[in-house]
Amino acid sequence: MVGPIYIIAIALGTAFSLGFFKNANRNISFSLMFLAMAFLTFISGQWLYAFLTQQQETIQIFTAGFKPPFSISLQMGFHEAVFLTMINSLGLLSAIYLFDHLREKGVNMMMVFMLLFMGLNVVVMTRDIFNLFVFLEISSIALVGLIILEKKQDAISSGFKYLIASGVISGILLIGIVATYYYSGSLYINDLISANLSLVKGGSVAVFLIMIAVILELKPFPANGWALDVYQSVNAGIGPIISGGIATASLFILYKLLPIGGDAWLLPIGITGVISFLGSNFLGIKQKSSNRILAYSSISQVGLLMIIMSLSTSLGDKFEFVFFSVLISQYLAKAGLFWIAGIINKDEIDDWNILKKSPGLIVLVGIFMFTLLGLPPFPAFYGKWELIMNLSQSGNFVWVGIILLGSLFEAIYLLRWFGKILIKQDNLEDLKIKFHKLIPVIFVSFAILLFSYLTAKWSGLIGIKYYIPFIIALLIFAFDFLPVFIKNIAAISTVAWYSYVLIYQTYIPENDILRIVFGSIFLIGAIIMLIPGFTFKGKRQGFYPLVILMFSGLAGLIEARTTFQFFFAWEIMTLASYLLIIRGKNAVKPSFNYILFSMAGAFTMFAGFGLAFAETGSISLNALADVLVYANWAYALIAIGFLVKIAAFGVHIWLPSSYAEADDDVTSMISAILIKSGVFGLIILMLSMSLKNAVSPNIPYVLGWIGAIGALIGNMMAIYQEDVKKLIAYSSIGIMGYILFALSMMSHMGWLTAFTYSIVHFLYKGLLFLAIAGVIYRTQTRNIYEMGGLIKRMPLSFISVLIGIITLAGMPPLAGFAGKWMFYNAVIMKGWYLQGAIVFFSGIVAFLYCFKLIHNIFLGPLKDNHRKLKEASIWWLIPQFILIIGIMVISVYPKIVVEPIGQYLSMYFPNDGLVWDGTTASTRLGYWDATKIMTVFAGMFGVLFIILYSMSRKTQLVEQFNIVFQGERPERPETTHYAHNMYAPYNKALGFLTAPFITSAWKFVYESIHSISDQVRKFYTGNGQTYAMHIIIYVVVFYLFINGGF
Amino acid sequence: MVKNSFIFLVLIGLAAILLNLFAGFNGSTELGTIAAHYASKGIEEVGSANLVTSVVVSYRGLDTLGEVTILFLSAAIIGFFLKVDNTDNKNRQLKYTSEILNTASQVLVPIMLLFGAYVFINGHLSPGGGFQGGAIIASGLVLMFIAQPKKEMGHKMINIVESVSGVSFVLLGVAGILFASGFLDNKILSLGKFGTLFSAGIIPIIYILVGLKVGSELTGIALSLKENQNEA
Amino acid sequence: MKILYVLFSFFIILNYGLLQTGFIRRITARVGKRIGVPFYQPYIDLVKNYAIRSQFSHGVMFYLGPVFRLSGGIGIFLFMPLIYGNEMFSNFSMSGDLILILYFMFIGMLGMALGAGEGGHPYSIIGITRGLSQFTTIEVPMTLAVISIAAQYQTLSISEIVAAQQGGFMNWTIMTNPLATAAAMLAFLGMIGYAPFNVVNAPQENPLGPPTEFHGTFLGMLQTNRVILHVIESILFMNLFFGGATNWLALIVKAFIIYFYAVFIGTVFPRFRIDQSIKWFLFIPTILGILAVIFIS
Amino acid sequence: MENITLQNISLAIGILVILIGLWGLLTQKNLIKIVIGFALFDTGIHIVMVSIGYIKNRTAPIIDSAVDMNNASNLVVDPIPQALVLTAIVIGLGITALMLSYVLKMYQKKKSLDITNYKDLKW
Amino acid sequence: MLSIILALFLGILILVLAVMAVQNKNIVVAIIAAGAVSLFASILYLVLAAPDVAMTEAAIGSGLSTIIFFYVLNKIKRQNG
Repeated sequence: MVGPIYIIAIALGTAFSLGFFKNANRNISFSLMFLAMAFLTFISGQWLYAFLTQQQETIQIFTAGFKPPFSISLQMGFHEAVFLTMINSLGLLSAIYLFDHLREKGVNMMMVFMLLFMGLNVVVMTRDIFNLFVFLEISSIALVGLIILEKKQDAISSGFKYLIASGVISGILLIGIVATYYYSGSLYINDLISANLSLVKGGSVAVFLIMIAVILELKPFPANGWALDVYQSVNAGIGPIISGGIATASLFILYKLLPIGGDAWLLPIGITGVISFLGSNFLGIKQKSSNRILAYSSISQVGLLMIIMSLSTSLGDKFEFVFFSVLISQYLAKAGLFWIAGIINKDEIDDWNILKKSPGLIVLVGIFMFTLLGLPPFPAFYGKWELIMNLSQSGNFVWVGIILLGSLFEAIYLLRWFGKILIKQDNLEDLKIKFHKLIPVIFVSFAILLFSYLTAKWSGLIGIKYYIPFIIALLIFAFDFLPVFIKNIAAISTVAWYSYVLIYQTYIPENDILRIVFGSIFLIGAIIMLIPGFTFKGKRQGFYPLVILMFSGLAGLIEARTTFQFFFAWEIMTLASYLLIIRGKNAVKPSFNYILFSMAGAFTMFAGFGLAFAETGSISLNALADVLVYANWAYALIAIGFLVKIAAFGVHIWLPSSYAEADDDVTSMISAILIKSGVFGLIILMLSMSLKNAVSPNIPYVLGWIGAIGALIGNMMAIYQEDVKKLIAYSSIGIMGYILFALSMMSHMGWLTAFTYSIVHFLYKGLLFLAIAGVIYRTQTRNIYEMGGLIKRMPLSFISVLIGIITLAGMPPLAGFAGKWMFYNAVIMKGWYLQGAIVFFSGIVAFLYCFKLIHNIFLGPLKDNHRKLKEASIWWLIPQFILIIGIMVISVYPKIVVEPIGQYLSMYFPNDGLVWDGTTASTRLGYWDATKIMTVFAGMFGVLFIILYSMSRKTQLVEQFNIVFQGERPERPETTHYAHNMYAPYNKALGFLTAPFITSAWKFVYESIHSISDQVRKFYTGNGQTYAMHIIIYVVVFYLFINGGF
Repeated sequence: MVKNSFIFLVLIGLAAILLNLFAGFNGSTELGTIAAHYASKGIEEVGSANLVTSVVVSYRGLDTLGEVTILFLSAAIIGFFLKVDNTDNKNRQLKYTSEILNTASQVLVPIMLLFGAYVFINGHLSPGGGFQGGAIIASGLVLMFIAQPKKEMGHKMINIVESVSGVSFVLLGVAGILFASGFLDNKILSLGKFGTLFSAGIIPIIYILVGLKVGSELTGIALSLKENQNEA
Repeated sequence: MKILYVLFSFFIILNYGLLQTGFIRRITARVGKRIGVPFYQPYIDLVKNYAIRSQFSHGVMFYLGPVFRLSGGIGIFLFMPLIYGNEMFSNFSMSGDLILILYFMFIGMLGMALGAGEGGHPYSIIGITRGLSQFTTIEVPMTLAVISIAAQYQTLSISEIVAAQQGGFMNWTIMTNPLATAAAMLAFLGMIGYAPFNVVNAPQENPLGPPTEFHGTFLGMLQTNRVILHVIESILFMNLFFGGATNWLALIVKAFIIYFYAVFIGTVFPRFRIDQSIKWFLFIPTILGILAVIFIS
Repeated sequence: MENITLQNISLAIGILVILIGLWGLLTQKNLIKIVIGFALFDTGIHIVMVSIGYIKNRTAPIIDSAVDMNNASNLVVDPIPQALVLTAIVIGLGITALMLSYVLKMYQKKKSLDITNYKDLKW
Repeated sequence: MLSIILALFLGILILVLAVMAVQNKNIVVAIIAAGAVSLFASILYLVLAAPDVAMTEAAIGSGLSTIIFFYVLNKIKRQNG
């Protein structure tokens, strides 16, 4: 193997000899430099390989022929090898990326570039503290040189700021080093570690100076204004070098020097990390410049890594895993994003929608951003999981909160940015992409995928089965050029196969009713909802991989046995659905709301799982039941995550516009299927936690009220909507309110209601959305008042909607009534009369919008421009009729569904169940015989119809407008279509209930965060002196903090 | 003013930290183990009379390499930054310098160059060494440029000296791995007789290289800063 | 056999309803110092409407609307126990309980709304929206009252509620749960649809409100439904709050009194605008209902 | 009087120079003065470093006729800090030169030496 | 004892010059003062038995870097004019 010392020799030798080539062809000098970088990468890579595979021992490299501490020595161990490989491969890729710049700027810059990486290499390897200082200086000076690759005014002044700041920092470091030497008599790090310097007063101050200088090198918030300006002004090719190279190496310095400070330094470093993480992410919110956002993000991630480092002892053998998964993912993703920023060459994130022209890059941006955010399946997810679990276990709940809050802030700005990329705009200029700039980006994205796989394997948290969906998604993605028809068949058959395996082969033999019910909703529902896909023309790029991911996430929820698997699937599902929604035409803003609420919910859930783990030490879902001490908190936190998904009152504002703006078939999927994931989660949670007495009954009580109010507000809002999709969306909020209410009753009948509602809601909501989607597809409008009279043109859709609304309104004899009837029984048995009355009232309010829906679309006069419409496509109708069949079966014979569920629930709620006698179901309160009612109704209806028919055989169909209209004959359909603002009087009387309190409240929160962020960031004045000042204040304050005085 | 008093307060705080750092400082009375080792074994191991030189060049040779690199970097960056614009160069107005300076420089410059060379060649015997010698040479050359602005001594030659000495330094280091026990090992040449010019292994050679390199780098920096550049 | 009994009861109820309507019209006319129609006028109307041979339809739903409407009305009747303790006259009440009846009311409304909707006449739709809006709020006190008595008697079966009220005047719900009764009786005003809550049909401004476009057999069916509905709603309230009936006489007397109460109020008070009536229902009756629920729990 | 030793005095001088340099760095608006401040800051550190290595009544770490080779460790001052200072001085020069070239370039762009005019990027 | 007095003297000189370098409005004076600080510091190094450092400081700190400062100052002045 090539010794690590050759890294120095090669790099320096190349850099020095480049001087000979100053006037030669620059391709030669570049090739030379490139070869050298490649060789560096090779050396570090082979050592890494040796450490990974051959149990290589850590080795020491002596220089000058003497042993340390008398001479400078280097060390090559596993950690060094990892860091060096990261740094050097970054250098190699950066060289490719900067190819044209370096060639244009000449040999001097190549030397600088080369030496920067040489410096970092030595910094990582050296075991001598002064040597570390020297080579750190080399790297910072080289960076100052690279800053002026762009001779822009702002780059130059930020370079000056950097010089001042790093000069002050290195001065502090130097004082610290000398003092350390004075107190220990050595510069060898191992000696310093064993010298116990902290025992002497001066010694501890010396250690303080070294540590604070190293911390300052990490650019901690808020003493980092200089670094931010540099990030923003440099060539985008330099950004990764700062964040992935210098920051990484600085982290390693901290790691290496930490033992000198000893355990006493762990907490301060952790707190620094926390402040950095939270502060940077908070200030990132207000940023508009892509490079600056990335800068804030880099600093925050470094903060996170510092937190992890400070927990090294308590993380124990998990430390490496957590640290490296977070570090490497941030390193790769940040590099990728910086590079893409350079390709785009637009600083304002508003201009990033130029990427619309190259969808491939959007995919890459997505991968990088989600990697940064630590979403599954990307590596940081596993690391964050272990971190939160560990923090919780050691009781650091405040830290958990701060980390999650910071992550949320990060999500705000990254996802908003992502959204901006997807904003549609005409007249975009063309994006010229140089091929050599693309290579590193693609390489990095593959590295992320590979590393994701490795981390997952390393973590041991999930089995191989969890990759299958990703592989399928990737496969479909690879065959994305195929037409929709084929891909749709592929997707349907995949889901069908999966549902066969999951439901038929696994859960039916186990008779696990809960999972059969929700598995069927999720997967069979998926098949049904995929059918309309056949109507789409073209390729529909990117749609199918996401669909597969979303449904696999849902299936993963069903299959999950541990909280980790559950959370994993939950995030996959959320992410995929977000990406599906954002595909809609104007869906950028709504989907942002959606993902933001979802993330916040997911984070509270995360915290809840952490609490549970803290108490039980197990991540099994069943272990949730053993949580006693933290039961209330864990329960509430986890529940919030589910409440967001089911859009419970208070966190519902994301839903309507997301539904409205998503593609039509996507809306059907998410409204009929996806939203049930929250219900499923609540059921899982309640089954394991609420049934034990540890959870205060007040929580379900509160949930009940939330559900009731949600039902009322959702339905109230629905009746005023003029956008048909929004109308149904609000109705979903209402229905989810019922289900939440029913679940929180924690009784047999309540749960039976919830199950029934879930199934029935799936059926009719899917039916309604599909039917409406078919109509929208034909009429090209979502405004309900622009439709009308379509029963003449689209009778089949009308039948679907009619059955849908009858079921929705809960009218007998259709299946909706089953839910209503059980609901009443449950409420009265439970004694929640007032809430029950509210829910009941909202059920009647539902009637208003049901009528609005069917009337404004299908009844009334036909509009002139719709006179030639055709019935919706067969692909929209087929799934509708499948769903109608489902509704009819349950309507006529609810027993087949309700009875097994009842039996299942009896395991948990043995009392007050439903008793079946033939087709009659009865509780101790009432009884109901759906079959008989259906028979009676059908018989009566038939008789009456025959009577009517027999008495009016000569009925003749009249033309439109042939009505009694005060003696006049209206000519335009609009004048007689009473549709817009249909319930004006109702609004006049009860409009106050629908005032957007909640929306305003959230808006207020959101805007306050922004304006505070805007105010706070003002202390970054842009003046280099002020930044230097921040550094010194930071030092003094830190000293005061550590020593509590001078 | 408020701001300045605040800065003053902060600096007082920093001063307090530094006072704490050296609380009870009374100066060492004994050498530390490492320093003592250098003092007692230095001659035996390295063969240089000047202990600072043996530390700088041998024991901590890697630092010196880094240090040279830093100057190299600065020179490269400044050279790139303040790049001479050749087209502009032709119309350049030269200021004539005084006769005295001119004459003095003709006398002084060779002496300074010689002195510089002496300093770095004898670095292992007496105070001084590569840095000092290099700095003196650079000062001499700078003086020459002040006196005779027309004298063309391009970056080209400086570059070549710089590169040659740098590469040789590295090669010497590698030779240490090949022929002795480690990078920059002094013992690839015999230590020779203590106290003579040709002793102390490769120290004199390294110091010559360092001297040349530092000299050329410093000159390069000064030259870049002095020369006219595109003043847009 | 059951069907025969049901038809028999239906015959009684229909005739009683027609007569009652005729009498009430006569009485209100007298109150207004008019002579009024003869008491058999509803029969004449009905026969006339059913007999009209030529009629126009605006479409399928227009055609089916009245069928739905009448199905709703008769449906309530079908699931309503009429005479306590008499198996013959309990109709199909063993197939569904109070909840079923409450929800069956919607079927008729929906049918009406759909039919009127396809009629395409704006006045119909205005009437429908008013009717629906008002109905939602009527249901609030009604629901609270129902919950209150269901909780009180711990059953949802109407027969059992009636059974629980047997044994004298003091056992009637009006005595045992006066708040619920009050709330429900106020809601009843809205259900019957006389003034002050008759803006839905708005006889003065709109030709007829929702049924504007209907005529002939369609109108006949609607009228039939209206007649039945009034009676059957009275019977429902009788069953829930006034001890039910053990024989036909008691049933007719009680139902008439309950119905007459609504008519009486209607003739005395002026009409509310729709938003006023919404607010009104959500104010006094709802508070009464809430109190009823609170007292019971 | 006990405490007034050579090291202490020079150490105090060093610390004061550091502080004066920082004061200049932080308060002066002129870019060149800021660089001067920085240079002083560096010089101060060097003084501190040298004074740390000093041992009372000992000679420079050069083994010549005046110093007995065998007893050197008891006769000479500590060579290590001196070696470090050598390196630090050169590094300091590099940085100072770099700063000055930046100052020059900044001046060329904006014709101003006032640092408050260089807030192109902030927040 | 003599060395202490010398050191004190040098110290006062250094500090006065340093303050001058920082506070003097005239940049030329400031640069010269800064160079002088280095010069006296190098004498101080000699007192502290560090001849190597003294030489370096004298050559680099007070020599070269002062020259560089002046170069830059000159160029700035020239551009101004």
